[in-house]
This record gives sequence, structure tokens and C-alpha cells, in this order.
Amino acid sequence: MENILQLLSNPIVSAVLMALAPLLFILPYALVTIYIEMKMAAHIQNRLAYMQTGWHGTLQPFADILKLLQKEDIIPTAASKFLFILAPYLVFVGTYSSFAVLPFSSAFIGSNIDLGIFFLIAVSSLVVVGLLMSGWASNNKWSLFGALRSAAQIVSYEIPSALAILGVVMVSGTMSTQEMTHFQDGGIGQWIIFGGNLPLWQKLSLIPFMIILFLIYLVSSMAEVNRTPFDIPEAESELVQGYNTEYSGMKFAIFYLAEYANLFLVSAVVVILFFGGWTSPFGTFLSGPVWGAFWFVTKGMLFVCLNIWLRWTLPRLRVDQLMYVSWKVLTPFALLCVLAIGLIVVM
Amino acid sequence: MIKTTLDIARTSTGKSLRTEEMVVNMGPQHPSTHGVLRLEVVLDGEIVVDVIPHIGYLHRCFEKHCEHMTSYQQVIPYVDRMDYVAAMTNEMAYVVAAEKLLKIEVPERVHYIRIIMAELQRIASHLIAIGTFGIDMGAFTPFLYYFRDREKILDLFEMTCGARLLYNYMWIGGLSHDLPPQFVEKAKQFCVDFKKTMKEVNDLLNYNEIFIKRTANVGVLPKDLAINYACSGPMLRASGVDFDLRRDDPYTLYNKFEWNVIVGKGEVGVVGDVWNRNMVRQNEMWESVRIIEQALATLPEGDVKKAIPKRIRPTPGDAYGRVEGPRGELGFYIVAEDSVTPFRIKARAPAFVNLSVINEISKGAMLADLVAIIGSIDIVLGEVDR
Amino acid sequence: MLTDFGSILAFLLVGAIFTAGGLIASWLLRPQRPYAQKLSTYECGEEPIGSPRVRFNIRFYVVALIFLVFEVEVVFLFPWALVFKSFGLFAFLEMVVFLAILVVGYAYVWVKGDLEWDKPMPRYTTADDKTITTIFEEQEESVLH
Amino acid sequence: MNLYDIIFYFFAVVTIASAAVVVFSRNIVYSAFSLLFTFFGVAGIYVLLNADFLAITQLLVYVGGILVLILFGVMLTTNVVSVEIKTGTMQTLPATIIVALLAGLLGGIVWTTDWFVGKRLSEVTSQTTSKEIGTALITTHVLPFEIASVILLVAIVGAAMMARRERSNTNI
Amino acid sequence: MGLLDQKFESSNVIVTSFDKLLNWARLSSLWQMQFGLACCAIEMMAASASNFDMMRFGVIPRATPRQCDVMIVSGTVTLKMASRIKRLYDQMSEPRYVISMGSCSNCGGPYWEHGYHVLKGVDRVIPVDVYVPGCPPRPEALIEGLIKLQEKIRNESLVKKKAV
Amino acid sequence: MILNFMTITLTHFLLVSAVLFSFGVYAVITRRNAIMVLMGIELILNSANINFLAFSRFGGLNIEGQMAAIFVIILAAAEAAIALAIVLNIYKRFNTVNVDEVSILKD
Amino acid sequence: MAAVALYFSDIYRSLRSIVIGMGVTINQMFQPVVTLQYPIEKKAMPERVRNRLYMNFDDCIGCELCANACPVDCIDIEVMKAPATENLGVTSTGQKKRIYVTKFDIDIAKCCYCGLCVYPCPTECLKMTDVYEFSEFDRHNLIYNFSTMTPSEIETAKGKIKVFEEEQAAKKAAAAAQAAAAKAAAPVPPSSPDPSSQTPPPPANPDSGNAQPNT
Amino acid sequence: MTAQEIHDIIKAQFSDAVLEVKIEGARDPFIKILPEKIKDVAQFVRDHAQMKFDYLMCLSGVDYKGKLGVVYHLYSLTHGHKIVLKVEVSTDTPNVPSVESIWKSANWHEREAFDLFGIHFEGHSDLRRILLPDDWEGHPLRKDYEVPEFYNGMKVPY
Ligand code: SF4
Ligand code: SF4
Ligand code: SF4
Repeated sequence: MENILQLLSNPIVSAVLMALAPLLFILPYALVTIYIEMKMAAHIQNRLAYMQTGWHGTLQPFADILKLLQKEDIIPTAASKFLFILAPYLVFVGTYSSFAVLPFSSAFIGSNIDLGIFFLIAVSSLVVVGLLMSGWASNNKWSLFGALRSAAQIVSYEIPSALAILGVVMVSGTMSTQEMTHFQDGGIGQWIIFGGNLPLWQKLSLIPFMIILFLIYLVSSMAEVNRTPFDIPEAESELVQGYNTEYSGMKFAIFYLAEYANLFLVSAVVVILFFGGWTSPFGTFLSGPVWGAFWFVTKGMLFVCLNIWLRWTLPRLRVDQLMYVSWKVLTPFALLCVLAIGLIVVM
Repeated sequence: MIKTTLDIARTSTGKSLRTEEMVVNMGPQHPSTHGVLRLEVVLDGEIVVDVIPHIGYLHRCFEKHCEHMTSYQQVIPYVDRMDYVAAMTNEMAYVVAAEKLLKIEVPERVHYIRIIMAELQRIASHLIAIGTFGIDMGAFTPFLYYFRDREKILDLFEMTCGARLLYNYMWIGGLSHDLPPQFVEKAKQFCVDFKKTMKEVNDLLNYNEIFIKRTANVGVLPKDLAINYACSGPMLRASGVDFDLRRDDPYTLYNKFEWNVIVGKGEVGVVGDVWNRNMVRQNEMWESVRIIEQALATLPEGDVKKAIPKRIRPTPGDAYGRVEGPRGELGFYIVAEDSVTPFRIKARAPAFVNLSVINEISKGAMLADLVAIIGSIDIVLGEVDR
Repeated sequence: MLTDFGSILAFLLVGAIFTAGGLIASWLLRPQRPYAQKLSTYECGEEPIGSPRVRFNIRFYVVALIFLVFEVEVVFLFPWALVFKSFGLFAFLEMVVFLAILVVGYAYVWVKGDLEWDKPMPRYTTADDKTITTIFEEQEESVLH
Repeated sequence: MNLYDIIFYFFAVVTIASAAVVVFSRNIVYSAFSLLFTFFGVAGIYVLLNADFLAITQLLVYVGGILVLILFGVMLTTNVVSVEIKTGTMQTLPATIIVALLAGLLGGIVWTTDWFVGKRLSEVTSQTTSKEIGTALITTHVLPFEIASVILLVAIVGAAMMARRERSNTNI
Repeated sequence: MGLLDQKFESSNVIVTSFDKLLNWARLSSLWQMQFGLACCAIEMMAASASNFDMMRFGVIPRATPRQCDVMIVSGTVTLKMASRIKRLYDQMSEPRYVISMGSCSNCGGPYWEHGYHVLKGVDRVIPVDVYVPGCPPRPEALIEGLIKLQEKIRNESLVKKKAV
Repeated sequence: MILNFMTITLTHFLLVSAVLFSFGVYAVITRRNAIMVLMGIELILNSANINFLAFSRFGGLNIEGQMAAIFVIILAAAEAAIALAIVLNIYKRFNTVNVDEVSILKD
Repeated sequence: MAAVALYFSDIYRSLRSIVIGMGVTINQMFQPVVTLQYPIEKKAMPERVRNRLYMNFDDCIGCELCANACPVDCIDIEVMKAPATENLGVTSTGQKKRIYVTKFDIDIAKCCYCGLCVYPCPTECLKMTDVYEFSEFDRHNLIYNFSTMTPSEIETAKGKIKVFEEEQAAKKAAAAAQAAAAKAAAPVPPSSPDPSSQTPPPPANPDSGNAQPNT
Repeated sequence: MTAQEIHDIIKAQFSDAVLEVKIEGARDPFIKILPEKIKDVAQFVRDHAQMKFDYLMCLSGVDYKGKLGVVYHLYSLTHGHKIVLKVEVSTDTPNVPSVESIWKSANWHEREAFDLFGIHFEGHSDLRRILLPDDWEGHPLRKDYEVPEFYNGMKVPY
């Protein structure tokens, strides 16, 4: 017993355990989300989707994963073998390490670095390189197209999303995700979208800008995870499957998993930035570390659902329109908001 | 001749930093080629420099089969399979041509039922066209809404003739069955329900700003080019040519009903662009519903099998009959010899002709536009390749 | 701080190990029967024509370029955002100057059209053919704003 | 050898090995992708040097920006045939000698010099340096800060202009 | 190279229950290759659309053969197309299955006699697991074919697998 | 504190930096591909940054070292942007990124 | 200025159409699903539905009209004219069967379900049913043999036909002799080819005459 | 304009090119043209102000057992009248001038006729097989066509 406790108190062991915890979250989350997405899509379209595997098809995602495990792994002859294998690692590692800075509750955060949110922006560049690598390595036209598009897209939308995050950092005065959440502790009115815990007049004048920032971040986050209407990198009707055209079996599953993990990631960031992270909407009521995790995941899932809802509603943009939206609509608005917020905050 | 010239800078500056031209095969298995069309696309970056369509992946030798049939009647199942999305109108075209060849007059009720069926089929076909076009644009949901409603039409058809897709319903001189008893009522109900869906899809897709931005001013087919290429149907009308065979070369009793020919007006872009083509289809469905409602209201009585000839043996000669199918002018050119076997049947497939224009209108578009253009032409490969 | 980064390293490692674990598990289960045609490059069922590794659109490059500069700018803004509250209006104005200079660059690339995706406008010109009247000439202006 | 050392050696090895791949690989694409690991390793070393803000900035700017730019540049200028992806070398032998001499010199200096060590390590704060950097930017380093913005302005204008040049002399 | 696949000489309890699990996963998640050939493809689309919704069985259309499990050959296979179908089949990752949908791909269908350009049955180029008759088969019939295929997969085993 | 700093000293960091620097120089000297030269330069800049930070950490440079490193990164970004634009321009002109070929073709 | 107005109106319209679209989808989400859960629930087929062909072999008189009407030629009929003396029974429509149908195969894999074969059948023994679930693992199982005649029965039938033909030949010879004899007297019309006009005595064994046991 | 009038105008212009007309009793009145002249006639009927046959509805190849024919169904969107032009060539030298430059829609129709009948359209910009694979042998819609036993190793007959 003592040994175990001692072992647990060993920083290395605890760090590894901490690092494993999000994995334990991601896997069931991905399964659940795949299920939710399909069911939501289905009901939007008056149909049922998954019904036959388990009760109302609940076991379907398991079957999918288990099947993908059994699929043959094809590495085309023309591909650059090493890079082809490396790419899914990069993509997944890039996504997964972002989970390190997500404060799931006041008690749990993988790594409470002071630059949490900044780190989040930075580490997504690993994903960009991973995607480029997969596209290049596949030696397939559709893959390369998809990879280039997605790199250009993620890169373009990083500016507005970084600016939106900047606006929040200006209000909260911290880059640590945990502190940012503490900043918003105390019920729905303290959330940053409602101005955080600043004096009242500042709050009121901040709200419109915060809402705009929220929309900007929402849009750019959707673009960063390549979802409709920004799914041109894997636009089925144009590019077959985009960068993962040549990937099969487990490697594809890794991409798939990373995609869904990313989806939660950006939703969680929305929650941290604007909707109080793990704080309870009712102030101290129903708060506490465990409830915190509940609120965090619930809020995150709400935004995941919003994403899904949008996905099954909207058509897809074209690549030039994508650039238009990012550079000519979101960026100037984000800049304006940042300036306005700065002015309000220093006043 | 009209040429689509591209003033792309890089082609003009000799050794400039131009993208190397990349040749990409789109199809035969590609999600957006609507079947087994293969396009050899020459791309300059994302920009389409040239498109070389390759067809024939579904060449099923329809015309050869006609020459082997032992009666004119037996051709009809094959005609169904030519344009499987709009089998009824195909049958209609064939029987119109054959009746012209045989100089048969059919009872009025037959005309009415044929019109109802053809218009229902037009709706069903446009539903697929717009739905799959939506998928090409990345909108999956409208497709399913439309398929859901299409299923109701198929139920009507199935009730009438027993098949869902390929009907063998219109026979030379008549119909294989009279309408079943509940048909009229159900069809009326369908018309009512369908209007609601159309409005929803308009909200969801056709007037969606993203959709408009994607499709307006893309793949513009000028009027003169359209005529010179003998485009027909929504493709021609979207280019601003007010021409509809149902009105301008009437073949059954279409002129008895009140309806409008939909012409592309270029509300959000240029006349003749992809959006217009899609919208012409969408609005045509309203008109079809109008025709159906009128026809159902005034359906005359009669025997639908009265004029069916026992034995079909036309006098030698040839005839070309054409109808306005969902995709455009669908014609059958029948050459008869003194025999029960057709000597030669040539199908003038609208999609075949419409598709031939793709090279002209997609030069200079982007890859994503090319997908939109293919979708807007609304090809059915069975008809293109026959 | 270092332990915090240490746990990020742990995350990186766990991510990599998980990926490797997945691939190994799949290696245990999956069949592997490669042959030449199976390993051929997919291109919609056709034999691929040419290599995909050609030079591609310069647009991608320009996007990355503009991004890089803006990224660096944003990097500057973050430490500023942390502390500017305590320095008041002066710090804010400093940043406004900084931003203003960059906005000049932004405006420059906007006006010069570098933010636009290189999108050619197809023009329909008529060669000598007398029967064909071009309806298109008058509408040419309206082709895409 | 404690954990800090292990991690240092880990990053040092990652950095140097991948830098070696960058320099010695015949395939420029491999070089470019290998640069990712170099930058990453350097970022790790930054962390070990207590420069957390810089480490992440390194990731952000180098990996997310410069590397992507280089990759695009590589893809934009390499030719179809994989042979030409390979980068030729020149003057390998003299270069090796020069560089070996240089490395020896540097290493010797580094090794032999008795570096003046100012602050003791334990005195260094383990807090983030970003606040200090922010303060420095607003107070002591205002001028370089504003100049940097001018440099960036020049960079963006110049680079955009050059990348665009051929478009301006035609009429689109 | 697949440690477990077809490496068992004989069956035992563990292998069988493991088999069951794996087969269950495979049969419940048959991703379909998204391509249609002719008229039958329309019915295939109808089968995936709201009214019949093949997704209830875990059938998701994927555009690339690499990620597909089942190829539904829906329609007339012409000689021009046959080599492409072969290539696409080759490019699918194993385990892979083929459903031949409709008279045409079963044996040439209505075109069996005079169709000089029609392949008389897709089984002349690729192995077919289930033949769904009909011209076109109703969506229900396709689903029934799918269920048949699931039955077939249920009886597969690590011990000996479908020869290719 | 598990992280003991005693064994690794400034020297280690400087050595890594020196190796990186040498690699960078080697690439700059030997490589004919202009982009490879650019990569070499990036390596050199990175090694310089390690130096700055190492001195800031172990020497008396403190925050100054980090500020210097930041400006180096900014300059590196600006330099990369410009340099690659130049490379593209060269490529546009001469259809090669081979530096010595370019010097021949110069006029 | 117009450009600025356009810029903002674009943004406005985009946002508006997104909201409208989301309204439509959320509304649909609470509409009842239309999915027919096929293996569990099945659709009632309309009466005219055309699926698998059913053939009531008992009623077939072997006229081959269906085979001629089929555009696909997927009905393969082999017939032997039964001896006129044979009683093959009657169809349910009351027609008398006079032909052994030794082979009646419908290659349902080729059939295009057009229904053209159904109309000409004089005894209405061909029918299109509402059975559509008949997938097979082996294509050859899709060739449906409707003929219930076993090879041995066919052999017997053949034997009988031979016997009958011989009889006929003998009769003819006899008739010819008779005719030759009576030639001078009066010209007799040639014997009708239709065996039904003659009434040969019933066969000794009534069982073997009916090629198809009534089941 | 009636078929008779159209015929008269054509006859007046190309008296030697008109081989046969059938107006009375025909389901579609047609004019049979000398093959060599078909292009000129086509150009003429398209540009003639009164005829303006701007729309080529259909172009069909026909094998008349021993002779090959091409049938042009023309329509005028401007005036709303139709006419059928026919040409006949011998099977051995099936050369017909292409009307592709007059009506673009003829492009694919002519390729198809070439593919299926082997009619050679002179002056066609891109006369390749369109429906059948490039390495196909023979022209299947000819009445004397024999189906090959194998194509690319695949058995063709059932
Ligand atoms: S089987 Fe029938 S429906 Fe299916 S493709 Fe063939 S002809 Fe069309
Ligand atoms: S349904 Fe049609 S294809 Fe089938 S057997 Fe009858 S006639 Fe022949
Ligand atoms: S038509 Fe009827 S009776 Fe005649 S052969 Fe066919 S099934 Fe038998």
C-alpha cells in the first residue's frame, strides 16, 4: 500500500498518470461523439442511423474501431514510406498534447503551465506539419491537394483565432487556462462572454465585442478542425477523402480519432475562453472538482453538438471564399475587437 | 466560334513561376461524377485549364438491343434503362416517336395519365438532380429531404405499375395499367406535402448565401453557345432561351394546362450560371406540380388499353419524336423496315448533348467549381452512354 | 514550471505510445497480403497520370507568408496583453502604434490583392462568326465582383 | 544523471540528430520535415533554459510559420522527378574541413573557457517569463519593439511584392 | 505481417470466441465504397437515404477504396469499366467483400445476349460474395443481401479465411 | 525537487549550440539549393538563440537574453519570408533554385 | 461605398441564411423519422408489384408465348409434343395440356422484371409476386427450374412419344393404304395435324401419362 | 416555313446537291443531299435568314445494309420549323464532311457515329472513339458486326 502511494507520489509516475487520463477521456468521448454525430445527423434528416449494433446501435462505434483494427494497412508503393507512417503520429501527438492544458476541473489539469492557451495555439502547428506530411508522403494528387488546402486553411484561421484568444487574455490578464477559468468563477454572469468579473460598466460595454469574438473564434475553430462548411481539405465531392485518401486501417483510425479529439479540443477552448470553463453556471451551487469536470464536459459537448448541427446544415465553401472569410472578414473584425477591448480594459 | 479564353497571367509570361500542369483523373469512381463519367482534368494549381470528358463506361448497347427485339414493345424495358432516373419520360418519348411512326391516336385519358406520370417523373428526376447537386456542394441534408419525398412519388408509381424505378408502363398506344383507385387522392396529397419540402430546401440550400456564393457566376453558358451546342432542357433555359418543347412543339395535351416556362433570369449572378441551372430545375418542379394538380382535377374517363395495337408492324419509313425530358430534349429516331423488328433506333439523349459543353464552360473554373458544373449539368450516365 | 512542461512531454510521449500501441494492436489482428496492384496509387480507378509532386499554386505560399508575419505580430501581443492593464493607457497606445504599423502592411496586401485567392475569371470572347450574337459582352463586367 | 540531464540529452540528441538529417539528407523534403524535429528539440532546450515563452514562440513561429513556409517553398520549387528533389552539394571536402575546424574551435572555446556564472540557478524563478517580457516590451524595449513592427511591415510588403511580381506585369 | 491472421492451425474455445468478437465488428461496420454504376446505383442511393437508411447497419459510404469493406457493384459492368472495377477492388484493404447488386452485375442482366460491351457478370473479374437479384433490386433486397453477407462474415474464422 | 540542475552546465548548452551552428554553416557552404541554404541559416539562428538563452539563464543576461532571442526570432521570420520570396523570384527567373547555376545565369 | 455596403450585406446575409438553415434543420430534427426498419418491419406491397416471377407449372401448356414476349430471353423452354393419346390433365383455367414441358427455366438473374411475359400467357400461370428477398451466395442458384419433370420422366415421355409416333406412322401408313385404296372412290382430306381432332385410346397406365404429379 | 419552301430554297441554291425529297406522306419530310455538299448546305441553311436552322437536334448514323447513312434533324429556334437532311455513302468509303464547325453539337454525335458505324467525318477536329474503348475493333452498329470472343482477356459472350 505504502509502496503504491510512494509510487504515485513520484512525479514521473504522476505525470504519466496525468498524461494518461485524457486518453481515458478521449477514447470514450470519441466513441460517444461519433454516435451522437450520426444520430443527430440522422434525426435532422428524418432517419435513424445506427440501429442494429447493440441497443439502438450504441455499440456501433466500438465495432467501427474494432473493425478498423482488423483492416489491412496499405502503404502504397509510390508513397514515401517513412513519412507516410510518421504523419499519423504527428497529427495525433499534436492534438493530444493540446489536451495537456485543458482544465477538466479545478483539480485536474494535465499540465498547468502559465502559457496554456498560448501553447494551444502553438502546438496545433504540429498538426499542420503532420497533415502536410501525410499529403506529401501519400504521393496521391487528392491527398496532396487536401493537405495543402488544409495547411493553408489552418494557417489562415490561426490568425483570427489567435486574435480572439488575445482579446480574452486581455480581459483576464492570464494565459493559464486554469487561472482563466478561476477568473470566471462565480456563475453565469462572470463568464467572459458576459465580460468576466470586471466592473459593471466595463462588462456591459464588453459584451458585444465578446460576442463577436466568440463568433470569430467559433468560425475559425470550425475551420481549424476541417468541418463543414470548412471541410474543403477532405471535401468528398472534390478531393475524395483529402489527405487521408491513401490511409487505411488503423492509421486512418488515428486520423479519425484526432479529428474528433480536435473537435472536442476547440469546443473546450470555446468553453474555457468564453463560457467559464469548469465553473458552474449557478455560482457555487453544484460546483466542486467533480461537478467541475461535469460542467466542463457538458459545456464542451454542447459546442460539439453545435458544430455537428452546423455541419449538417450548411454547404461547403470554396477555397477562395475560405480565404476571404478568414482574411477579409474575421481578421479585421478581430483586430477591431482587440483594440476596443484594450481601450475598455485600460479605461 | 465562341472560345473561353483564359487570361491567366502565368500562361502569358513565358518562364514564369507557373504551376506545372497536373493531369488528374476525376472518375470513373469519384463521388461527384454522378456515375461513371471520367474527366481528365488538366489543372493549373486549382484552376481547370482543360477538361477532357471520357464517356462510355456505361455503354450498354441500347441501340444494338433495339435491333434484336422481336417487337417494338420489347424495346420499352430497354428504354427505361437508358435514363433510369426518368424512366417515365423516356417511355413517353419512345411511345411518342413510335406512335408518330405508326400514326396511332391514343385516348385522352391516356394522354392525361401520361402527362401526370411524366410530370411526376420530372419532379422525381429533378429531386435527384438538386439533391446530388447539394451533395456536391457539401450539403448532405437537402439530398435526403428530397429523396424522402421522391420515395412518395415512387410509391405512386409502384402502386400504378408495380415497379419502383423502371416501369414499363407506357405502351405504344396506351398504358399497361389504368390508374389504381387511390391514386388521384394520394397524388393530390403529395402535391400538397411536396410544396412544403420545396420551400424548406429553398431555405436550406438554394437561397443559402454560401450556396449562392459558390454557384453564382460559375460555369456560365452563354445563350448562343448553348444553342450552338444544342443544349436543351433546364440547361438551355437557364441560359435565357425561352424554349420548352412542351409548349413550343407540343406533343400531348400540354397546351391544355396553364403553366409557365421557367427561364433563367440571373437573380444572383449572370444568366446561364450554375445557380440558374439549379434554380430552373427547382422552379420547374413548382410548374410540374401545377400541371399535375390541373390534370388530376380534370382527368377524363376512358379505356387506356383501347388503342394498343395487337401487332406492331409499321410501314417502312422513319420518324423522329421528341419530348421535353427532365434533362432536355429527348428524341427517338426510329427507322422502320417492313418487319416487326425495329431497323434502327437512335436515341438523342439530352445529357449526352449537354455534357459535351462541359469543356467550354469549365475552363478557367476552379476544381470546386468543376464539381458544381458537373452537378448542374445533371447527367445520367445511362443516357449519355446508352 | 519545468514539471509542468515535463507533463507536457509526458503527453507527447503518451500520444506517441498510444498511436504506436494502436498500430501494433492492429498489426496483430490485421491480414497483410500486399501485391502490386493493391499498392498502386489510387486515382479514381484510373492509372495515375504523372506525379502529383508538381509545383503547385503559389497562393498557398503567399498565404503562409502573410500568416507568418501576422503570427509574429500576435506573438508580441500576448505578453503585452498580460501586463498592459497595470501600465494603463500608455501601454495601450504603444500597442496601437505597433498595430497601426502592421495594419499598414495588412492594408497593403489587401489592396494589392494578395489576400485574394488567385482566381481567374473566365472571359467569353467571340471570334469571327457572324450568326452568333454574343449576349455576354454586356454582362462581362458583372462576372464576380 | 538525473531527470533534468536525461531530458537535456534527449533534446540535445533530437536536435543534433535531426539537424544532421537536415544537413546531410539528399532529399530536400526529408530535410525540411526533419527541420521540424530540430525546431522542436530546440524548443525543448529553451524550456530547460527557463524560457517557456520563447519555447512556445519557437514552436509557433518556427514550426507553424517558417517551417510551413519552407515546406511550401520546397514544394513550389521542386520538380516532378524525384531525382531533382535531391539537393546537390558542392565543395564538400573543403567545406567539411572548414566546418570541422570551426566546430573544433568553438567547442574548444566553449569547453575551456571558465564561464562567468552570474546568477545561481536556484535563484532563477520558475515562474513564466512572459510577464517580464511583456513588461520589458512596454518599458525598456519600446523602441526595438516598434522597430520590429516596422521590420515586419517591410517584410510583408517586400515579400508580398516579390511573390507577386509577375502578376503585376500582366493584366489580371 | 498479421500475427493472428490465419495463423491458427486448429480452432479452440478462445479462438472461437475471439473470432466471434472480430467477426461481429467486421459485420457490423461494413463501410461501403461510394460508387454507382447504373440504374441500380439509384436504388442503392435510395437504400442509403432516409427511407431505408442502410446506416442502421453501420454502412457508411466512403469515397476511397482504402477505407472500404464492401464494394457494392451496382449496375452494368461494361468492358471498359471492368478493368477499373478490378483496380478499385485491388486497392481495397482486406478484409473486403463484394455484393453484386442487380441482374446486370450478376450476369449481364438484360444485356446478356446482345451486349457486346457488357461484362456478363462481375464475377468474371472480381470474386463476389453475395448476389442480389432484381432489376433493380428494391432497397430492401439490397439490405437483405447485406444481411446475407453479414451471415457469411459471421462464419468466418481466424483459422481459415476467405482466399483471395 | 527532482530536477537537479547541477550536472548540466552552461557548457553543455553551448556545445549543442556550437554543433548546430557548424551544421548550419556546413549547409550554407555546401548546399546548392537556395532553400537548403535558408535552412542552414535557420539552424545558425537557432544556435544563436540557444546561446542567448543559455547566457540569460546561467550568465547574467537575465531577461535581456530572452528579449534578444525574441528579436532574433522576429528577424528570422522576416528573413525567412523575404528570403523565400527572393528564392521564388530567382526560381521564376532562372527556373532553378541552384545558387551557383543562378550566378552563372545572372546577367 | 457600394463595395463597403456589399461587404456588410454579404456578412449579414450569410449569417441570416445560416440561422434560417439551422432553423430548418432543428425543426426537422423533431419531425418523426420516416425510416422503415426493414428486416423488422416490412412495407405492404401494392397489388401490382413486380418482383420475383412465380410460375405455376401445373398450368403451363407449353405454348412458349412468354418466352417469345420476353425481351431478355431469360425464359428457356423445351417442349415435346405429347402423344395425342396422352392425358396431361387440364389447367386451372380449363385448358387442356398437350405438350410436355421438359424444361422451363427462368434465369431470374437475367430477368429485368418488366412483366412482359405475364400478359401473353393464356393460362395465367406466370405471375409476378411480391417476393424480393432471394439473394444468393451462388449465382447459379438463381436459375429457377420450374419444370417438375424428372429426367426419368422425360425418358418415359420420350419413349411414349416414340411409341406414339411409331403408332402414328403405322396409322398413317395404314391410312395412306386406305386412302390409296379409296382413292378412286373419293378424295379424303389429309389428316389434321391437330392431334386433338383424333381421339386415340387412353394409355394403359394412366399414371405415367401425367408427367407431373399433382402436388 | 413549310418543308416544301425550304426545299425550294435549297434547291435553288444547290440544284445539283439535292438528290431526293420526300415531303408528302413522310412522317418527317426529308431532303437527301449529295454527301460532298452536306457541309455547304448545312452552312447555308443555318445562316439563311428565312431558315436559320440554328439547332441540330440529332445526328444519327444508319446502316442501310450496304450503305451507310447520316441523318440530320434540324430545328430552328428562331422560326420553329424543322427539316431532315440525309446523306448516304457507301460502306467501303464512308466519308462525309463534318458539320462540327457549323453546329458544335455535331461533335459528339459524329464521334459516336464514327465509333459505332465507322463513318468517317472529314474535317472533324477530334475524331476518336467516344463510347467504346480506344482499342476496340469494329463498329458494332453495322449490321454485319460480329461480337468478339475476347476483349482484353475478358470473355465477351455470355
Ligand atoms: S440490373 Fe437492371 S436496374 Fe440494375 S443496372 Fe442492370 S439494367 Fe439497371
Ligand atoms: S419479367 Fe420480363 S425479363 Fe423477366 S422473364 Fe418476364 S419478360 Fe422476361
Ligand atoms: S405463356 Fe404461360 S402457358 Fe405458355 S409457355 Fe409460358 S408459362 Fe407456359
